[in-house]
Amino acid sequence: MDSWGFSIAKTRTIDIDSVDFKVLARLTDKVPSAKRCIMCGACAATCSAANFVDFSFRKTHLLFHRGQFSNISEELDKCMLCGKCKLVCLRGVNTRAIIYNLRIILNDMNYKRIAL
Amino acid sequence: MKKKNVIVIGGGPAGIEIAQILSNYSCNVTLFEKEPQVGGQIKRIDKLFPDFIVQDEMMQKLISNLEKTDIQIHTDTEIKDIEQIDNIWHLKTNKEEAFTADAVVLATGFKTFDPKYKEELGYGIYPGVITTLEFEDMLKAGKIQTSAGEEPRRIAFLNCVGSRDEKVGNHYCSRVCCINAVKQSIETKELLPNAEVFCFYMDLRMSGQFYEELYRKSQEKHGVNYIRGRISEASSTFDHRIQIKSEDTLAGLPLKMTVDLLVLMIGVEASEGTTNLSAKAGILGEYGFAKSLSLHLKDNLTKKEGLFLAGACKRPSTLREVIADARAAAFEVVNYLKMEING
Amino acid sequence: MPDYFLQLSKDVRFTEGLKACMNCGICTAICPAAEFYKYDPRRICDAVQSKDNERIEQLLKSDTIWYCGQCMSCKTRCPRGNAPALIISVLRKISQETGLFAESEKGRQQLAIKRTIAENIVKTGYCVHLDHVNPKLHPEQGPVWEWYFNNAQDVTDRLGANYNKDGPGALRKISKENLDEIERIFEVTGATLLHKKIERFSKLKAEELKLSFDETGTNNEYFFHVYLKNSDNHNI
Amino acid sequence: MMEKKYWKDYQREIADDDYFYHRSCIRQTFFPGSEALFLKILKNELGKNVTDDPNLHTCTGIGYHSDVVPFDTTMTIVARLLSQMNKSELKNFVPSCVTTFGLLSEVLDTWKHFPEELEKTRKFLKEATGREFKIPENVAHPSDIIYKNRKVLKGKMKYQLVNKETGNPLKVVEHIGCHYAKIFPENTTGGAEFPQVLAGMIEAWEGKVIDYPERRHCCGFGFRQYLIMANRGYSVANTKKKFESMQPYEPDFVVANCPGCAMFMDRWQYTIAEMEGITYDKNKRGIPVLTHEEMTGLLLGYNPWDLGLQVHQVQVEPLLDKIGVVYNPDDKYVGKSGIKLSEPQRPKNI
Repeated sequence: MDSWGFSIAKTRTIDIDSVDFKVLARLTDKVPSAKRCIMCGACAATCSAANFVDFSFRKTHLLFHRGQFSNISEELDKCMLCGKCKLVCLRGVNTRAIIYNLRIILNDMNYKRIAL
Repeated sequence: MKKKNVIVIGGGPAGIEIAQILSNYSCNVTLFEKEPQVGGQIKRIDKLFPDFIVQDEMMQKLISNLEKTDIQIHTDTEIKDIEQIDNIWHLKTNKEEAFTADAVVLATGFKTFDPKYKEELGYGIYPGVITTLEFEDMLKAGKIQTSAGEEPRRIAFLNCVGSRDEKVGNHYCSRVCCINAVKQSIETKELLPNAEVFCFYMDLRMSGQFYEELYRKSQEKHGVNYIRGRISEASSTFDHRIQIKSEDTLAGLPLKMTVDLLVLMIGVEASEGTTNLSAKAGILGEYGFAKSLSLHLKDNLTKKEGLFLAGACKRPSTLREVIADARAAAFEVVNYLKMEING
Repeated sequence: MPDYFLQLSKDVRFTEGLKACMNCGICTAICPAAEFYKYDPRRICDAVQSKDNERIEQLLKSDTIWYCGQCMSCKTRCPRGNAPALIISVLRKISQETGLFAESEKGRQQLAIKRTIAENIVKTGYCVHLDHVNPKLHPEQGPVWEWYFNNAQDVTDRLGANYNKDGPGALRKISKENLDEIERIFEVTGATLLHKKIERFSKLKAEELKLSFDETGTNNEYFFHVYLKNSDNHNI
Repeated sequence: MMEKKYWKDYQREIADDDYFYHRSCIRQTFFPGSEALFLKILKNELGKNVTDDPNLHTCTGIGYHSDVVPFDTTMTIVARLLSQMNKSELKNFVPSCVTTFGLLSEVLDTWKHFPEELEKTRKFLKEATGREFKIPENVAHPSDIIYKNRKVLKGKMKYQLVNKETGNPLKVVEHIGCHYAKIFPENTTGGAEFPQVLAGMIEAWEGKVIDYPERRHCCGFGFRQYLIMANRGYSVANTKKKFESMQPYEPDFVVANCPGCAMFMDRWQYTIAEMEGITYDKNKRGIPVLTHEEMTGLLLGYNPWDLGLQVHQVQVEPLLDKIGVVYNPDDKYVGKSGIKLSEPQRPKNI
């Protein structure tokens, strides 16, 4: 690669064809209200952790729905499980339960978490 | 007193409803319909949003009301010309017949956008790309299948085809597509529980009664996926499926997938009859629709005395709005001609 | 802080390129840059139409505006008739005029483009000419190119060119009279001034980064730095 | 109300004769034989009048799109080119380069919608050079002119886009070049989505056009994304995406409208093969990429080594054999001097 001075760029596109939707089903079986989420962002707006670190629960949740698992564990470690997001959700989504279950699901799938 | 003559142009839900009401008053009502039968474009729909009432049954009620009257119905007849001379309206048909009336109701309705103008979406080029009406035909037949006769594994609905699009000259929202996509996605999941359904939207305009609830039900009960983003192009893959590309604007990432059917939620445009007669009568509004005198208080009146508007000839409207509007227009006609109800 | 939005608005390409964006993402969907860089033309439009001066300044300082490949695919599709690629051109212009381009890795590359393409135009009348495509700087051109480059006179003669000679034909020498007119146009229309700015801000950045900087040429630390450096954080 | 049109039926106006030719930096550099051939076709095959003026120069397109040439400068440089055309009293500008074609469209559109920009340009040009200029009557790309005359040329052709062995049409990938159609679809033949300019030639000459998913995707040049070595990963990745998409269709060759696209789609196949060992044809020799002039010239029976096919990295002989083109392998690496030059090194993987 050194002699070329560059390497071939990798795609960032979400390819739905390569997504395993069974993983999403695991979440929605445990937390059916996750299906109702309309990604409005009220959760991210009220998030206590987001005051201090760059974290959006909305985006993390969305990426999980789209099968993009690679950075979710690290993102979820920013959550303090305070539950404010659950209080404000206009669709009654159990956001706190989603976070809790995502950690279990991703751990089972061997997506590594950075130790706190 | 001599009976007044009223002409209703257009035999869709608006025309049928207003003609039927007016026939109860002291006037002769004549209804013109360019197709062989009355009923209008709604006939192609299987079930109506948001309550899944069977369209056919609902329309049969309207039509049977009409059949009880002494209205003269001219089917296969298109009004080509309209002109007002000394308070009398003179109309000419495609059969070169002439009619006169004291009042005319324009109920000429809409047409759907021709998606061939959006070549990048591949309609008319790839058989896997179909319109919401063609999809409705499948729902009516109770069987959703690809052009190869196979059961689709994945279906995408794309909103705003021909609406909110400067490139085709339509800046406006067509109002009915968002909820119709929700309806059709639910019906899809009822027929094909294992199919994956994706709905692409820019804004989901769930403004009518029970719309938001239906949207929620589609997610909760049926697992319909919603992606905020407008599909930029559709192309055929090697195995004749359809590759679509959009941005997932809520993730801020480009997104692509392959589907078996891409259903285009084609928008609403003024019908040719609406544009042609509005122009001839001098009441042409924006985008070829007919222009009412005032949106809020005189929405069934025009700047021409004795010329009234009913239904979707003014703007994209839902069926519920069209029928209510026809009833309101009837009231205006009765008022104008100072008619009394038949004894 | 200068009023960046005002500066942008003075360029006709900006008024052509941005009417009102409704954030549909149709541009990003097919953008070659969005697929391979952390780039999203929709968000550029959103940031710029917010008229938020701080957000615009952030853009002018960032790698983001330098990711676009100017293919113009966005213009074809936009349902509002916008052209994000044109907005990018104007943002890049302002970034260079204000010196903010030197604050980002991708922006700093402008020096290398100025020292190659811009100088090629004034010195030779070509943006790119056979003699400019040195196989050493272009390994991806492959061995046939190297063969062609080394046998340029004989091969181009066979292909009907007029390589570096007077008169008409491919690869001809552009006459001094023509080059003088190009140079005067560059002076009158602001290109020369832009080039001076690129040089001046690059020199300051080179000092800050403690890299050697020659006033001309392509054989100095700073040139190689901007030409070769890829921090590989442009994707995620 | 805006008039709606089906793009596939859209035909633009292409001038019939009296062309003023403007050469392309990239085409001259990488495909000088293509430019020479185009002029030969116009003069010898079609009997047209064309001027090849030595007093022209770059349109600055690459500099403009890599942001080292301001728009005012580009407009004034374009004005100078037009002023030079006015001297020869011609009105039909024919730019060899697709980016020049796009840039000229952009400049003319700007002048039309912003008359103050036109006045400013006139002032600049006058001040810098004392020149004045007139707007051209017609701007057409060489491929437009070939497209317009495709039926006449077919009558003169020695070969067709047909596999000599099987009698089947050759499968051709056409690549239009973003700046040909995407900026101003109304300046093209058939619009931006299914442009007819190359497809029309291929079909008229008995070939089959491949419609593959990434047909409209950019080759990846990206101006600064190639000019700077550190950025080339973007450029090659886009070409890779196209080739991955076209591979299952087994194209016999690619024909490109734009000189840059032709060069990149040729060179990046080499780079991908050498970096990752990947090629996109069954025989691992790569898919030949031709300029539109080269395709026309081959079918007309010109010697492939006079057209410049030896300066392609992806070797073209398999294609020549399919079409049945008669060629002398020993003549390939011979220059004008008649001496056989030493052959280029062979790559490892392609």
